Amino acid sequence: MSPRKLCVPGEKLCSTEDCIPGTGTYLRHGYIFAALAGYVFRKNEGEELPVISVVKETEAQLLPDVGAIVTCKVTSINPRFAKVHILYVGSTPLKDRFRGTIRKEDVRATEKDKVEIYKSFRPGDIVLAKVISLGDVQSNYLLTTAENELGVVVAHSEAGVQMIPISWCEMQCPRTHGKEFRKVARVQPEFLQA
Amino acid sequence: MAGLELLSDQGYRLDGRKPSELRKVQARMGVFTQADGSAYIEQGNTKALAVVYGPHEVRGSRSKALHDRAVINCQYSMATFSTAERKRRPHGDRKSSEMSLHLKQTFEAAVLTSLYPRSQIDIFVKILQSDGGNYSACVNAATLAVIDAGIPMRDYVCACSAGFVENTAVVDLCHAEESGGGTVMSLALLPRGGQVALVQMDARLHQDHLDALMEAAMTACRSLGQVLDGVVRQHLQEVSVLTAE
Amino acid sequence: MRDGPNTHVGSMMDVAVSPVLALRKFGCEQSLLSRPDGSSSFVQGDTSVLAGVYGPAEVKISKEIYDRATLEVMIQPKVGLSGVRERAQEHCVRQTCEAALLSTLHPRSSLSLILQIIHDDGSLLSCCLNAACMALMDAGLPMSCLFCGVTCAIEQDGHIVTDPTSQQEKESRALMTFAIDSAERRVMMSSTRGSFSVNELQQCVALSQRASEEIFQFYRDSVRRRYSKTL
Amino acid sequence: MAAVQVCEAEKVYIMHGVRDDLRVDGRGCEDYRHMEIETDVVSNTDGSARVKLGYTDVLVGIKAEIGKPKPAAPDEGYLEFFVDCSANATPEFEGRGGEELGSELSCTLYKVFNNVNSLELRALCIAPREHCWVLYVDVLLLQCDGNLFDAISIAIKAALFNTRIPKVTITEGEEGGAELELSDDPYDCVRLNVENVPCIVTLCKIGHRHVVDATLQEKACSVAGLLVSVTHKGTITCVRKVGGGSLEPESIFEMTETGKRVGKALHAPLMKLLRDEEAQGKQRQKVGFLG
Amino acid sequence: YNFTYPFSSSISTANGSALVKIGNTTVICGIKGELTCPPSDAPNKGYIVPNVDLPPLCSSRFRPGPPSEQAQVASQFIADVIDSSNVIQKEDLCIEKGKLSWVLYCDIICLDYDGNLLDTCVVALLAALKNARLPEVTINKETDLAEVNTDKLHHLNVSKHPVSSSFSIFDNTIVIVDPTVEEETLSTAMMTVVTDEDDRLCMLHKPGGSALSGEKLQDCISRAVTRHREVSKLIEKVMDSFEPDK
Amino acid sequence: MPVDTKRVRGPEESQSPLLFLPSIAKKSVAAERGRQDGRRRGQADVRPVFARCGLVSQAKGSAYIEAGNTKLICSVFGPREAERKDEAGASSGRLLCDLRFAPFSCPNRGAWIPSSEDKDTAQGLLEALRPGVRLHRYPRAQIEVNVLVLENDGSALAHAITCASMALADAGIEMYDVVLGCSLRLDGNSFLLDPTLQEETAGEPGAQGSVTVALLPSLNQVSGLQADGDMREDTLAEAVRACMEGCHKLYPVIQRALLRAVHKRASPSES
Repeated sequence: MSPRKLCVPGEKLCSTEDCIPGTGTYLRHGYIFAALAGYVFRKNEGEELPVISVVKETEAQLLPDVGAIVTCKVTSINPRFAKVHILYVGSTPLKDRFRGTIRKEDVRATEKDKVEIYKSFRPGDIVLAKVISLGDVQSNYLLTTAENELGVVVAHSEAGVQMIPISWCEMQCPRTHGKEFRKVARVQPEFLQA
Repeated sequence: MAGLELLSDQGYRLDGRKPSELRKVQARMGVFTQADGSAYIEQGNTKALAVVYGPHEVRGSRSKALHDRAVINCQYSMATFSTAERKRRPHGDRKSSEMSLHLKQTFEAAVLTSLYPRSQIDIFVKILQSDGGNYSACVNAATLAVIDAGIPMRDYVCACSAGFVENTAVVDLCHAEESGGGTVMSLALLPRGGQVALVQMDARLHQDHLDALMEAAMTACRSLGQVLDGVVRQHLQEVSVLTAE
Repeated sequence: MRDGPNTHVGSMMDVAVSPVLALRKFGCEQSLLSRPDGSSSFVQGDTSVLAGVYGPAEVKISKEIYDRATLEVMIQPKVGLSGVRERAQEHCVRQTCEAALLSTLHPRSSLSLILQIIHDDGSLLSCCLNAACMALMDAGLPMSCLFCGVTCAIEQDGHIVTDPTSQQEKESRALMTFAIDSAERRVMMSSTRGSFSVNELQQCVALSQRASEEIFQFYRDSVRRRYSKTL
Repeated sequence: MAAVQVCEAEKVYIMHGVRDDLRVDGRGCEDYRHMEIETDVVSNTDGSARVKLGYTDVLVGIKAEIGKPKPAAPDEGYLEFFVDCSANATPEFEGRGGEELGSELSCTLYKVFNNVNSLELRALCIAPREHCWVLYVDVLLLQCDGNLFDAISIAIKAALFNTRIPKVTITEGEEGGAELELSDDPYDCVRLNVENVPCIVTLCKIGHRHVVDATLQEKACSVAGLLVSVTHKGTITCVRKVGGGSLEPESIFEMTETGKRVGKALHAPLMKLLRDEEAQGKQRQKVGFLG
Repeated sequence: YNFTYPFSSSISTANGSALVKIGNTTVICGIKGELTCPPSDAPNKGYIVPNVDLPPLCSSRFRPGPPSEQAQVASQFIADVIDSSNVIQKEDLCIEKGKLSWVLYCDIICLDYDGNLLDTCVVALLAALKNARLPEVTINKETDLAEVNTDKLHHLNVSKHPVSSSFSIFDNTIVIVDPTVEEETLSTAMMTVVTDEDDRLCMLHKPGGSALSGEKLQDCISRAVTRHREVSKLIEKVMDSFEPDK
Repeated sequence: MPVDTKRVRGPEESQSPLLFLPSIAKKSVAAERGRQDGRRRGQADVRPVFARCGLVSQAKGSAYIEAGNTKLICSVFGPREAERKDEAGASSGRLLCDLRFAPFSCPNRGAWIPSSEDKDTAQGLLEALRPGVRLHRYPRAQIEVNVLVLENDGSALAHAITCASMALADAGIEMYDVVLGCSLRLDGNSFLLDPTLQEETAGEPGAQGSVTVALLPSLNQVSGLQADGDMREDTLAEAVRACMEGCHKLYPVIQRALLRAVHKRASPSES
């Protein structure tokens, strides 16, 4: 493969007439500039013009954004909401922890009024959730699990054993056979790769 | 008492006042435009500024809010150049915190806080020049500022200091008299009802003298009240003339 | 503080004076303060430390650990502010306590241990450890084992002294403090000063392990005495 | 800093106005607001001044104390600055809220004023390496509506003009050490030469033009500004870029040019005013805050 | 073992300096000598004041502000190592008894924190002390003032060469030498052994954590002794390579 | 003065041996025609710069720069959750700068506690960097820049700016442009570009001035400007231009260092 082109922030890449700006670039006075130090990519995506983007070694670290699917760990619960630490955005691990909140109303899509937090999550659970808002001045990221694919993916029973989901709202401990309530996620195959 | 002769043989004080005589009081309301209420007062050489913000939403943690009345938030500070010896910090030391607390207590007694539940009223006072009676100057300035802000009060709060020199009660002490080592009492009074909002006294005093001292301080507060009343009426007149035009 | 409250529950106990193993008189009193959840005062000769434990209580969010309790240790010197030396001692005491405490039983809560030095006449760190252990016990916190502190000093001529006074400490060539656990008499903590040979170290460890027997026996006696009264 | 919220429409309005050299309050781009200056307002100080610039209101008090010269400059006295962003100005400054801004301001003031070019620091020296005068310049913000630097610098200049430092005589003490004796006579004092003391002009870039003496609203429309301190001769002693944006080199040159012109013009009337006020002497009715 | 790379870097503003990298952990030590009065209780001694700083620069776990507990503990540790090992005879730092002595400020700053801080600091301190050079100071008999001659520089007399070895202990079973930050946080206890060239121990520092049996303890000590040889050889080699061109 | 209880304390007072030096006649820099290190006056003659990225393993991005004897290291953390939350932080990120001088970085030992000058320098750094960073891409987050001056031999702020912007680029933070810093000493009528500490402090007071410029080179925007000392307006303009020229000289070096760092990391798989 021919050596790829490298660039540093502020480098003029091309005019908007040649390419469509992609990630890691920005527009100014009709030209596309690099915003990152990295490799320059041009890719044709069926449009008339190729998309130009700048990529560092891996995907540039993104912040949890509205609509992103995040993996998080429950840190504490109370009757109104569960507090979580966001660990992954998509499949990118975050270097620093971000805090999020799952409110009672956002746990399930149906029968919202019957949801009880302590029957949905327990501290230490690993949960798949979606960002619905960046939150306001006081609050953290607001997350939701109100989809079939979202909810608890890994949970440990009181005996300390990883539990097996047995229904959409229950998990069972393989050692004690005790059942515990959870908002269980139907894990999509694409998330099972790891 | 060593050193200075605080009371001459003829019964006059260092600055020539009689024991029950106040210093010259000058005051003005509405000195600033951005604050909701503001006032400036000079009591002799003591000069104080007060501003009032509010009532507004409770700032900081919401848990401070009271469901049935307003929170009074006071901060007392002194300009670094206000004293003969330069101060290192304008506020935050123990004495200022104590003074802030006293002001808060005084105005909680006077302002009709129950009219503004879940809100906050800020009273910030600043001593520009200090020559005794800082507390009273602050209270008087703050009263005018609260009135300027249009916040309802039970009554004016007037404060005055009083001390005991050679068995005579003297009022409105200046710095030299305050530091003479005798007893100093600060008293804040709602003059019309005659209720005492705050009394504070340091050093020791014989119980028999207390009544005399209180009486002297209360009389002084009442006369201060009249002065303040005059200032308010004057201010209102000026404002109404302006608005009438 | 030692002769303060009238409810003198603690006891004084003489330890048999053997040529090598000589601990000073020690005494202890538990539950002498009413505000903390657990308290103790521990006396070794003239060295005396007062300990108080608060918790489990609510924890500041910034210090919250989601699967166990947060332990804070503060050592207050007799006079003045605590400095770097105290901080290092706090660190040692804290990690020792953390290893003994079953802190996973109180997740997201805080435990604080305050050690007030009443008088320092040598073997201070070991006295702090002993006071801490008694106070934790008094607070009723679950622990996997007990621990005790022993200080040994090696004198200029190579003679080893246990539980030295500050005069002996000053004249010594090396000084070591160990924390010994009650389960298997192993070394939980060690802090040393001065240089010494490997052999000397081993002698000191062995000596401390022997001394720990006596201290644990003393723990047992004083706790037994206390509960025999309340029951 | 105390900021105001300005919506997009307001921003556009202000920017269009600036383009046409007409600002919200009717001023041109290089005009100052109405300014009031009064000196000698606090009697406990050695020099003081109060400046009102629009709604911005600052009080400066100067106290002279005897201290030890800095080892780097043994034959000079020095100035110390402290800016007290009091809660009077805005409730945000309550407690420690104003400290950050205060230390930032005092740091810049130190750079601008504490050098030999602006003030004769040597005159503040009493005995090299041993004693010198330390001028504590304490700035009190009473109300702020933008352009703090300009108002403060003018107030400091006025207060320095007003400052009177008692004369000191050094006598040989009994044990050989030098003893300092302060003169009691209030008229036996040293004045400072304030001629070279600079004034600060803050320029805010709004759209393609720049304005002096911006109000808080105007400041909210500008991404970057330039702070220029100018002496009466028109020399520039200090430049700082302020704000979060960047500037084109050309506009920097334009802005310094304006700053110099405006700043130079500021000095003469200021000095005249101060001299006039002093000439009135005792007869002057002190207004203070009662006016 | 992670390998140890000491570098003697030249910070020309310091009297002595060293940059040391063990694995990823990087530490810089700068020594500055100043003149002061000797302590009143020991008029023939000088001062050595070590301080370890863990700035937010070196890892995201440290916040700006006053030194964290860990930094304070490390400072105290280094101070104890200096005292216990007699790396410098404090008597050497005295210039005139009761009047003037050196105070050596040894400021150790961590630039990259990836575990095993203490070992790195001790190596950095030793290397910096070895390349530190102080100007000659004499007291002028007439004026009673100190006179400094920057043309004559003297090395310090480093009498002992302490080397520290840290171990991460996992429940009295596994012992890891030279742990990374990840290993440190997962371990149940830490232990640091400081030895000098005569194979004597200067420090056995085990701040709590899970208990350790006598055999394991002995094992650690003997590993520390072997490590001492390796490290001191390395330091000497590096110092030699720097010396000629000065 | 309050006692610092969180550090090992030394004696109450101590003096730097430099104070006891027999006072040598201060060599005036102005007297010489050239400069001590052989560079020429009035020319865009910067010191040789050595720059590297990615030295601090624990940081998101880091850089080290050495210009003559001035040595700086910088690390960048984030974007991480903002600590302080207010209205402004919700829509765009916050940039935090911390700059410190190591105690041994100057001829006289500095204190650990940051002085107001350190804070002032940090503020200058922040103002210079902020226009270069696309902060609106990082809502509710903060990016931390930590600079440590290991040795200060003049122009510390200018190099801190360059070093910090390299570390930001190394951390993969989106930027409009790299930010380059350059400073200049005005000595009488001539310029000394990229001055050493000696040049910064020497000379007659009164005829001296110093200028520091931060430049976004490809956009040709000045993001930071600090100038002190008596100067005429045209001198200032000239000085700013000279600094900009100095920045442009620096640009290729920085560019190369950044590209090297990108190259060193595994190249991304085609996506």
